[in-house]
Amino acid sequence: MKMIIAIVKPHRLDGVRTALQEIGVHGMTTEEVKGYGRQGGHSEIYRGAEYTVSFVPKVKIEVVTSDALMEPAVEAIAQAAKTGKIGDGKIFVLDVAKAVRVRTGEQGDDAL
Amino acid sequence: MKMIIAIVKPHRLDGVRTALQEIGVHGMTTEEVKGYGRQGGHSEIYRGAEYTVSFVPKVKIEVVTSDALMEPAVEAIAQAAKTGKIGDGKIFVLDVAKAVRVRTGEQGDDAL
Amino acid sequence: MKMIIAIVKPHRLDGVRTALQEIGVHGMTTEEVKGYGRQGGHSEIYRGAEYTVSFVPKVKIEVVTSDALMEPAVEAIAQAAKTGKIGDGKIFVLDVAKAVRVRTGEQGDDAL
Amino acid sequence: MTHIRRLASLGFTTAAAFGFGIGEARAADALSSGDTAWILTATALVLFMTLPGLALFYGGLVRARNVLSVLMHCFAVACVASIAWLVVVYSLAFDDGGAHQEWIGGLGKVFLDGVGTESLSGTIPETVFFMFQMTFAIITPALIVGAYPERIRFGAVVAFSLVWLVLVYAPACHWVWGGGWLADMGVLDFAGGIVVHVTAGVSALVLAIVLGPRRGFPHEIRPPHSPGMTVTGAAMLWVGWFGFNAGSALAADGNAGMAMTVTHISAAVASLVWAVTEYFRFGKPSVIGIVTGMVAGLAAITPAAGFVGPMGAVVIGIISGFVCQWFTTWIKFKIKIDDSLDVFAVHGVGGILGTLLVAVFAVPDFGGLGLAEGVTITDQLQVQVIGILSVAVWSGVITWVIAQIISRTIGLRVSEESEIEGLDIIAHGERGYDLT
Amino acid sequence: MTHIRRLASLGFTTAAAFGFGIGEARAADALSSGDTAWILTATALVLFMTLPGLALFYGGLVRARNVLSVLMHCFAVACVASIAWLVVVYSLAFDDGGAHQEWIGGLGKVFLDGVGTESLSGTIPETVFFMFQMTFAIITPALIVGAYPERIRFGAVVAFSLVWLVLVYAPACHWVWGGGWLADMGVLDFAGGIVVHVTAGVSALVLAIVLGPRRGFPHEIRPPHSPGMTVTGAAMLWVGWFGFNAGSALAADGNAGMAMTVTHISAAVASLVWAVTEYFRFGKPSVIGIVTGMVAGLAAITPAAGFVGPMGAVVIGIISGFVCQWFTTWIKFKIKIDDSLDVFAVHGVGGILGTLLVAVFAVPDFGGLGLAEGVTITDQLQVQVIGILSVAVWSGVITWVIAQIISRTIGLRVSEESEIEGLDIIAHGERGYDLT
Amino acid sequence: MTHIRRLASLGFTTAAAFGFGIGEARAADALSSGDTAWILTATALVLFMTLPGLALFYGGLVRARNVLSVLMHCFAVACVASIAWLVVVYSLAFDDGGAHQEWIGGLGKVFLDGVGTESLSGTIPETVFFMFQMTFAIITPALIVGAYPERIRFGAVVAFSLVWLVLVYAPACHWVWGGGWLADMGVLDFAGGIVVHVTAGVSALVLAIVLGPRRGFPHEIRPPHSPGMTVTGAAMLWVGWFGFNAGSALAADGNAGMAMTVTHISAAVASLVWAVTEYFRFGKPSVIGIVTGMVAGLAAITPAAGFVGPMGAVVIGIISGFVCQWFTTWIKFKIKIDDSLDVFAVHGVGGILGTLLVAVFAVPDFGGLGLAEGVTITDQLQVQVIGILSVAVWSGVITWVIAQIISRTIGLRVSEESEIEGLDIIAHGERGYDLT
Ligand SMILES: Nc1ncnc2c1ncn2[C@@H]1O[C@H](COP(=O)(O)OP(=O)(O)O)[C@@H](O)[C@H]1O
Ligand SMILES: Nc1ncnc2c1ncn2[C@@H]1O[C@H](COP(=O)(O)OP(=O)(O)O)[C@@H](O)[C@H]1O
Ligand SMILES: Nc1ncnc2c1ncn2[C@@H]1O[C@H](COP(=O)(O)OP(=O)(O)O)[C@@H](O)[C@H]1O
Repeated sequence: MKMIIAIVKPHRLDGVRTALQEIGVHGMTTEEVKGYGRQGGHSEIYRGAEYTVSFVPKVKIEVVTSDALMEPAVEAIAQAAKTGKIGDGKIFVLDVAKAVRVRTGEQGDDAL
Repeated sequence: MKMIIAIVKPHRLDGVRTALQEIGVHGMTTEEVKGYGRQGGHSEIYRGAEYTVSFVPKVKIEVVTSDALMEPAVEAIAQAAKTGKIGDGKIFVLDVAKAVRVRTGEQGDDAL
Repeated sequence: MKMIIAIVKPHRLDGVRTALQEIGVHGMTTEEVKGYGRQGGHSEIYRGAEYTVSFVPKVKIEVVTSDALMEPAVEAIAQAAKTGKIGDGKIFVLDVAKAVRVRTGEQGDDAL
Repeated sequence: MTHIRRLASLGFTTAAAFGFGIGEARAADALSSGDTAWILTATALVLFMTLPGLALFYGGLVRARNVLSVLMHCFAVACVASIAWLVVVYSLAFDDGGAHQEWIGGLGKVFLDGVGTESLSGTIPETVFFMFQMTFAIITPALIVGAYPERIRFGAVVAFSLVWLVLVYAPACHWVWGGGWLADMGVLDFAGGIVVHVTAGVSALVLAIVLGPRRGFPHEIRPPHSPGMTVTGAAMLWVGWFGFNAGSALAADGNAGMAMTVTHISAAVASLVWAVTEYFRFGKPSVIGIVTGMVAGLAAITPAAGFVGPMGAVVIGIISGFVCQWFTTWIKFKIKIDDSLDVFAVHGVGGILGTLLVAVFAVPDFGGLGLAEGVTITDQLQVQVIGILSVAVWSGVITWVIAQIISRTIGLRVSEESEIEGLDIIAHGERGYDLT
Repeated sequence: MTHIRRLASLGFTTAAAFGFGIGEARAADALSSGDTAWILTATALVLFMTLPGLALFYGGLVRARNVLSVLMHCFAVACVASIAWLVVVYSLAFDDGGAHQEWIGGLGKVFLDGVGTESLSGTIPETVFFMFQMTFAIITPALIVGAYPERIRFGAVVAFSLVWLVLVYAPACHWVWGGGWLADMGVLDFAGGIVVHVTAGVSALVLAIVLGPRRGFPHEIRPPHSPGMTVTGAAMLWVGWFGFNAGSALAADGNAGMAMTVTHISAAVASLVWAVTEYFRFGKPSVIGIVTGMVAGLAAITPAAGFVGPMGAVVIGIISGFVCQWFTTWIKFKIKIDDSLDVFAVHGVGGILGTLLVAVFAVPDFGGLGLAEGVTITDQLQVQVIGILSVAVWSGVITWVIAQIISRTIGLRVSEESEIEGLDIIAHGERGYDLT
Repeated sequence: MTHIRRLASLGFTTAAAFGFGIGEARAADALSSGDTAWILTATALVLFMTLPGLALFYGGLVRARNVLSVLMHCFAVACVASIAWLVVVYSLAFDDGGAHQEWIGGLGKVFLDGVGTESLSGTIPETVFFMFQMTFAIITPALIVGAYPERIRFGAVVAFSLVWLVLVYAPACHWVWGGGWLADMGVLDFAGGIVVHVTAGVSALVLAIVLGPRRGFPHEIRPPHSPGMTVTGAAMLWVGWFGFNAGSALAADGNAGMAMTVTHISAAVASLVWAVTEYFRFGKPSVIGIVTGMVAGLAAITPAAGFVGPMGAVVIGIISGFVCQWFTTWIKFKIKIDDSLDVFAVHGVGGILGTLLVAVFAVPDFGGLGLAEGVTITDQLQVQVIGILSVAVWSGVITWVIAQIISRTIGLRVSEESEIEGLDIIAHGERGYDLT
């Protein structure tokens, strides 16, 4: 199994969820995070004062999939999250050694 | 070493912490996350209007343990987090290549 | 590629970011988390009442680097985050199987 | 000649109908420092209803990423309305209209021309009357903010409110309170069931239709981001409404006291009725529900406050708590109009209910203070219906026209991407919360 | 015959003791628009104390997942109290009780029967007196909300508050302010040290005992989720308390002015005393602490406000800031009662302190306005002690009985799982914050 | 002899200049319950401006980890100022100074000595005058809180405010309102352009310089953590300012009504001017911007409120909305002083503008109520400039001295680590938000 960690623009979350559902991925966990990257150094203005806001709000999506579903899932996320503008985000894939569904105790791919 | 990532119901957090302590795991990191899964599609009612809330509040617990402690820890979490109702959550286990305790510079199992 | 997960004291975040930038790491993702460890059991006082606050606010920093940059990055974080007092935090390193930059579709080290 | 002096000669019922307390009808030419103290206070209370009351009430009901835009709407509308009031709306509403007095006031009081520190309006300085009435002209377009949050362009809010005040509020206010044709007919509207709630409610509905629903409406809308903020605002509305209704007596007397009493009772009853109904419908009484019931009860008692007694207030509270709740569901889920924060269902319907029920409960047999001599319940009901319908139609038609024009010029609605991103950052460059 | 007229004949001290200003004792039959303006305002201020003042004050002190339930408690209690007041409690408290006047009022004013816009109560309309006193009947049971948050069933809150108002508040209010036996004895309670703070404080303590502590009490409780919300509410309490105490003069005169002055001073002094004590105890003065000191100082000055001078206020502030703080710790950590938001320690103890100290500081030598002729400090102290004890025992016993009955019927406490999950979602189906 | 009686003999202009309404000049010895009702209310309104108004306004502008410290600053300053006012500052400001009356008042009213329920100050009880003026002495040092948040030591806040009230506020207040040398010259300052805004603004600037900027200033500062909190506070400021300015008429009359009217208009105009300017400068009108404009407009109208008409208010609103905005940028980014929440740019500059413009717009030709007989605009302008400069220099120098002394004794600034960690946890042991 693989854990896909995608950091995307917040307003793309709904699109990503739909895209994943379409290819049969029905579970995921999301968090609000603050990202720093090339987009860094955007500024906000308050009372005529420019404030450098180094960290930009992003959403992090974690999805664990079977090995087979990983590629299509990454593909789906990448497409749904893309706006073409800087700060679109990254997708990382990690290996998962074990997965358990708490409610039933099922393990491995069955747990997803 | 292993990183155990458990996504559980928020009100089970205290129970999980106690269970882990009992088997000798004394460190962990938690975050509030929003989960989407089978439980998805629960609804809340405001002014007589039903709103579909796709993402449900969950707590994510990250614990790094020695290889040996991993199985009992997963077991302990699974038991403490279980309510038997849908949405109880998942546990994933990943390999950790390296661990450092910042304060002392200790590495590996000593760092935990 | 490696994912470095560092859990540090919140007020050290800026220092860590600067340290990483100096060694050429320009992207990272941060989250607010609550940690539990040896520092656990600190207490806050309200109206003369002591409340045990088990979970302490921390910042989690996730940085994906090339294999080569990992060691210096861990070193940089460890130094910048260190206050020498309990609760300084931990650094964990995980293997990353794949990385994609959403905007361009670049993969691997180029995506970072 | 101030309008009040003019009105005094019309005798009891009419004067009362104009929102002046009964005691007022004994036209007084001397300043009363007690009455003035109360109306200065009432003015502060009614401003407080909009800022921050209504702003928080509405702000808590939207998504976190639009909270500032809602506060901005309320704030900007308040500023625009204040200036419009000074420039022309006060004059159009309350100055003598001469030949066309039935339809609209004159331009003699533009920029408060001729009004000084010595000018009186009944027993209070005219500036105080001007300020008190101004707070009504502020809150009425601010109520409409509830129809269009989370998707409207900020420029459209400003433009709409400005034009609406001149074309809808000024005439409606003049007809009912400024000595216009509805006043002549003897319509009863103590503190704004028609002038405030019907105009705002109907306009909100029409604007919501023209603007279209939010993305994901009706079921994928995000629930209120901060019910606590909404409750805070609601409580301020309740307190401020004492100024709204008891201030409309324009005196610190028994009429004001009774107006405050029935206002409070209707609010308390409607709140509980809403909560109990929710309990039976969904098993859980909600805090958003109970405060919505409160607003419904307050809107409904508004036209009746100076005319009915405690029993009337209880009945008005029960009916409004129940009927307005039914309408919130009906409008959103049956006829599927995204009047997002239920302006019509709560204010429009509440205002209409009260405007009708006052004809019944003003009668002494039902604990009221009495209709004008020789007027029966049926007579009065007829007048009330005419008042409601004429103002509703006028508000609806003009709102539709203004909305169409704005839609074709500066544009009504933000892009879908902006809607997703949220108006706070898109339109105002700000974020609602940064708790790190 | 309104009670005020009756009282006037009792002469100065007694009238003052009933919470009417000294100036009031010269029984006036004519409406004063100035006095009316002030009491209308004071009514708004005291409602504002509960909604949103107290609601926010308490709401900020609980865990985030229970914030809405606390707001709901305050709001629902306000509605229930308002209706109970109209239906029967006002009459029981202030109507002439005839033969049993010593113990309880009559039923002649049920549903405000016979009270119209012309009815006077001293120099103000009776409706205004009714409304002003109603806001006291609202805040008193709302204060008790602080005893039981985070674990009580919502139905129990509503049932308890309703029954409590009839069985505890109505008689206590009648005894002290409505011409009952304590008034006859000449007890001094300007604005509610006994009627409001002792009743609420003692009942809170008893209810907390019957209900049992929160899970994890005393050390694993979560700290206040939003001290800023608490400070906001506290500030509103302070401002509103001007209406509470200076309004209790029932006139806009020098007595009201002095009442406001001493109220303010006691609050400021007690705040600083609390903060300084915290600084010495823990090294850090906290914002939760300073505002708690404020409430203590306000509670303590309440019975004394119209009787003492600035020096009395300073001393009352110092003592209450210090003693109430000691009690918060003592009750929670020594006798281990989870009176969760310290209602007894702050309001009960504060009210008792002020009720005792007024006997001393009302004396002209200590800057006060004087005791009744021939009454010594010791005499007065005796009466005050009797007042406190009798009301405390009555409140405690009746509260215990009501709590037992509720506990055996609809149930007092939610399940442990619900307590963990939080009352917001469990009892009201809502979430306090969704900032995404 | 109360100061008001003394002043009455000085005739119209001077009396008005002291902040008493024009009507007041006809020295009245009898209590007016109407005037008293209004000033009791105004007192509540002005306290409400500081607590919670200003506290929330400032609290929302800082980083989340410092929000409680800002609330604490405002709260503690309010308490300290209240006590200082009772002990000595009221007496220094308003008691007759005898031989040195030009420079400072006497000590005859220390601890309100000799002031009872019967003491009058014009038509209101002296206690009410004392309380009303006290709320000004509370808000003035509280305004300075905006200069030093996020880095100052709490002890320094308390010490500075206390000493500052005695050494800066008491004399400035005496000079202008207490019959001192500026009053003798006929300076016009209706409600505190000089006494409140110039003193606070200049002191803020000087203190900010001595204290030094926040880490990361100017560009790495975190944006406001909760603009919604700031808007809530701003709205409370607006409402409360009705008490501030219209209360300064010290009567419920036409002067109060006009003062309220021009206050409101200036606020509305300045808000919109600020928003429009932002729109042209940055493409987006912000909610923080619009409410800052509001404060600027209110500060600027304050000295002028009782003297100018609506047209004057419009112009004052336009100028202040524009100029104050320019100054916020200039001070932070050109001369790089971290007057963190723009106290000088908004209050100082606003107060100065209004103090100058009143000389022009008080003239009947520009819609004003008239200067004193024989006084030309140029004459008056000269006096106004002298008033501004003398008070500004005094405020600046004394503030600098106090700051130096504190800096060398208890210390002004927290350590860098504490600054990063945040003052809430470091200085008060509390956390602003725990939403889990
Ligand atoms: N090396 C990295 N490790 C972890 N997260 C990263 C890394 N680089 C970027 N990110 C995350 O991805 C987001 C987008 O990256 P950015 O460089 O701004 O834009 P782009 O991906 O379009 O080049 C960042 O805000 C950050 O959250
Ligand atoms: N494939 C997945 N990857 C990551 N997180 C998941 C995945 N599936 C479920 N989750 C997380 O687990 C939670 C519980 O899952 P859900 O399907 O709702 O219930 P259950 O585990 O009882 O079947 C979800 O809310 C989500 O946070
Ligand atoms: N085994 C672990 N797994 C995951 N996170 C941990 C673990 N142990 C500690 N942490 C995180 O590191 C933080 C610091 O650890 P702690 O034991 O308090 O101090 P120190 O690292 O100085 O010994 C904790 O608050 C927690 O967030």
